[in-house]
Amino acid sequence: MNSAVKTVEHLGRGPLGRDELAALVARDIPPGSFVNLGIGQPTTVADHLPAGSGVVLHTENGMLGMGPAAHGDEIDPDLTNAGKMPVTELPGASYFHHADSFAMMRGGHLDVCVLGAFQVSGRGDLANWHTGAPDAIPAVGGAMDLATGAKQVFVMMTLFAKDGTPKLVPECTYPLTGLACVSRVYTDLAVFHIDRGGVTVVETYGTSAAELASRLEIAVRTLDREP
Amino acid sequence: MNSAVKTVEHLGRGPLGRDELAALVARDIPPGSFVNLGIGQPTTVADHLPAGSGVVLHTENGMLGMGPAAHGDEIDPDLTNAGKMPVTELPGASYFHHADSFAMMRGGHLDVCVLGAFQVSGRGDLANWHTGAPDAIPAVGGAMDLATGAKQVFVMMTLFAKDGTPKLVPECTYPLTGLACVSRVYTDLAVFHIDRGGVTVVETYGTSAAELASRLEIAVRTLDREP
Amino acid sequence: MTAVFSDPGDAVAGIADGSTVLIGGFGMAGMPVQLIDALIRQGATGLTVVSNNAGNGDTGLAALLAAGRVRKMICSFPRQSDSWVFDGLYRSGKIELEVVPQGTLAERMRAAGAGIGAFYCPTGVGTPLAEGKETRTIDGRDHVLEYPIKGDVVLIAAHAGDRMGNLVYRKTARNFGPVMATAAALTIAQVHHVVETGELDPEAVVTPCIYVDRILDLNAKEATP
Amino acid sequence: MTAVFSDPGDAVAGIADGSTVLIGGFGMAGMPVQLIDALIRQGATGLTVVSNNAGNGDTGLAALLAAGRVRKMICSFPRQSDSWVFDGLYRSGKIELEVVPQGTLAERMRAAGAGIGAFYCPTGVGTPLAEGKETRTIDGRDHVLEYPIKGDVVLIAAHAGDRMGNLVYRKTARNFGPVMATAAALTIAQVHHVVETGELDPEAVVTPCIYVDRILDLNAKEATP
Repeated sequence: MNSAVKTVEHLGRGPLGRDELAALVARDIPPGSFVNLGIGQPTTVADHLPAGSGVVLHTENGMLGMGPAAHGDEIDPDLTNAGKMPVTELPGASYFHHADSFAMMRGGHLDVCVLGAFQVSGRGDLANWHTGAPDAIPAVGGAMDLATGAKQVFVMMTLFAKDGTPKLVPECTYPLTGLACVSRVYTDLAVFHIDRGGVTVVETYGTSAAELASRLEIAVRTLDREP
Repeated sequence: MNSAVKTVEHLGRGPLGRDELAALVARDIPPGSFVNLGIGQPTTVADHLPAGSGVVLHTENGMLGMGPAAHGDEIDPDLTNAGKMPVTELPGASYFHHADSFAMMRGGHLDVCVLGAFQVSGRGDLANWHTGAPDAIPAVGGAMDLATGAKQVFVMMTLFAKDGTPKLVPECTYPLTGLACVSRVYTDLAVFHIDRGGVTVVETYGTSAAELASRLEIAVRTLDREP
Repeated sequence: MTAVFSDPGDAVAGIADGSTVLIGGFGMAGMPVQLIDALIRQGATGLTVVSNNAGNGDTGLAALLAAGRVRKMICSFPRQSDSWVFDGLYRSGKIELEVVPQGTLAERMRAAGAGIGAFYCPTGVGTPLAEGKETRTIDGRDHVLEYPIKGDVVLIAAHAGDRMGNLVYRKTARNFGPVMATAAALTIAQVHHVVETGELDPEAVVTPCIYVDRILDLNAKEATP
Repeated sequence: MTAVFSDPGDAVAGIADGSTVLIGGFGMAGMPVQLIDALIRQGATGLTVVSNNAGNGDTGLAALLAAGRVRKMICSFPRQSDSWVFDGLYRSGKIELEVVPQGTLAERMRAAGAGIGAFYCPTGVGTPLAEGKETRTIDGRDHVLEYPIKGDVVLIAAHAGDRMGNLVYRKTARNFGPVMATAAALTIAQVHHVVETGELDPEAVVTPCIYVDRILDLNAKEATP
């Protein structure tokens, strides 16, 4: 885990690119962790886990020990990830049915899950399954189970929406996925930790903590202990 | 199943012996049934199931397709029945853990279980796990799960206790195992069916239905339709 | 006792209008396409279908939906890139939808199969999917009360079965199959091939034969055109 | 990550006084005798032990009871022909006993492992074992409310494990092992032998490695006296 004691401002550069963000999340996953990577951007974290990290990937459709995406002759319609894309199997893998897979999740056995988000609140509430648009077809999949069950929920998202409004908010306005479940938020502009005490800026990229604070509607703390 | 329409009185003989009783129960188990035989006397029913009956035996400690008792070189400490006696495995067997085994039971998937009893009431209440003696160490095992879960519960017992008191009673005085769960009672002197309408004498051995009725404290009906 | 069929029509005979049908699969992996096709030909309608998704492309569950046989879908994730059949029916008000978190969907079917009357589940607390549900705080954590989902019929795809009805699956195509198999009055499984009783490893059987009423042997079908 | 030990003492290090310890086995089948012996030497006391039986003969769980380390037993069937150690302690008031129907015992541990807050169970309704428990009628059937049993430590015996911690069992010695493995903070399994990662069939793994913290390799112990 990142053991920062002082907020680090990376000012001599721009915001994190998508690959850089995935690499940052990968860096913060402890070796040997059991991890579920949500569909979409979180899936790309797998490409940045260092060899020998011992991280074991769980996929909600019934597998531990999932390997990288399958290509060419490796593709097997009976072996897919939660996004229904073909994947591979690593040595030490195991298969189980859906009730067992979600028992594993709900029972608190996964160390980390990484999810995308529409909004995260200052208390760690997560909104990531429904935009609330009246004509949208609701579809939750395993998002609520992951948000509720994993020991730690990391969120990956841009910090601001396309219209410039922050996605780290005092109260989520989109329908909730889970209450007080997010512990870390990885964005293009900063990394935040959330606990009962509130939101802390741990790192910034291409901006200062003070500038960020002025653009957010919630209070954020910085770390100022010397290492 | 026994499709009697008229009570049959076997008067030219004595009560059923233990082996005869086990054979009678075995006769009434429909071919292809999934069956759990309780520890003690019910276990002996297995020896009387006809070859080719297709009856599949379940043992609560995690197996379907249990075979006969193991002897000599067959004995394997990893393969026992609910009474912890060594048994064998038949082709088509499967193993599962305890939660799955009792889900199978509680979920109503077993066709028949056969249990011993201290008392059965006229409503089908069962008392078979505790004598109620103040110094007895309570031990229930899987009796309540079987009584509650199996589609049909058959009881095997002597009709009268050693002191001459009936074990088919208006109300159980021993602590209960399950409510209104017993559908058939096989005894040395008679076979009874129990349903919402009450208790029916289906067969007698070495006694008449009328004589039995005079020795019991509950009302019993006889069948008098012509076949 | 399990019956083995080579004709898909025989395997789905007797499914009544208005039935609740649990259909296995996660996307196309584990989806019992041949059984669904047979159900379309069989004609049962007014069905409630429980499945993780609401059909992909134009085959399998999507074809059943397109045929207008489904009154209501209970699923976790109807909206997908290729769920145009469901999307159209839903937007035109021709189908009812109940969305259930994926793990709760699985657990509610397990409860039906395991004789559990109801269970307190932490998933979904405080979200729109918990609205109207009874809640209880246990050990300082909030839970919602969830009830079993029991089917009249289950259609699943397994890898192989033996003549007694024991089933094994393959990789992530296992998904909902073993749970659904326990949760309905009539369980019908299609398998790529049937082996003789005794050929499956008893330690590796995933669905014990007690849960399986009918097997459709796809290999036999191919062998006898 | 799973640690593999060859010394039983290392495998049970750190178990605290007053812990709730779930111990596998149905009678002697699946009982982790070497781990229990190591726990006796380790010295933890004031334990609550959850196990189907309350010890057989003088070895295994019976030896732990005889050593006076157990404050309370939670089990389904303490009274057996060879349970003299428990019987003596119970009759002399030296041990507390909670009797739980066997399937409810298994399901309460499954609930602990599966994050279920409580469940309504039909078993035991109207019997002395339901006294004082909350009840509810669901679909015309009475149920009692049952809560999870969570352990601090689990001791189980499996047949083999790989270096990552995946486990397979053998025949009816499987019994409570896979359920207990999910239900505690620290899961310790003894196995007859450890194989290299990749040697177990992923379709036949019964306890996935995520549930296993420590493995005692009995084969290694024999090889290095």
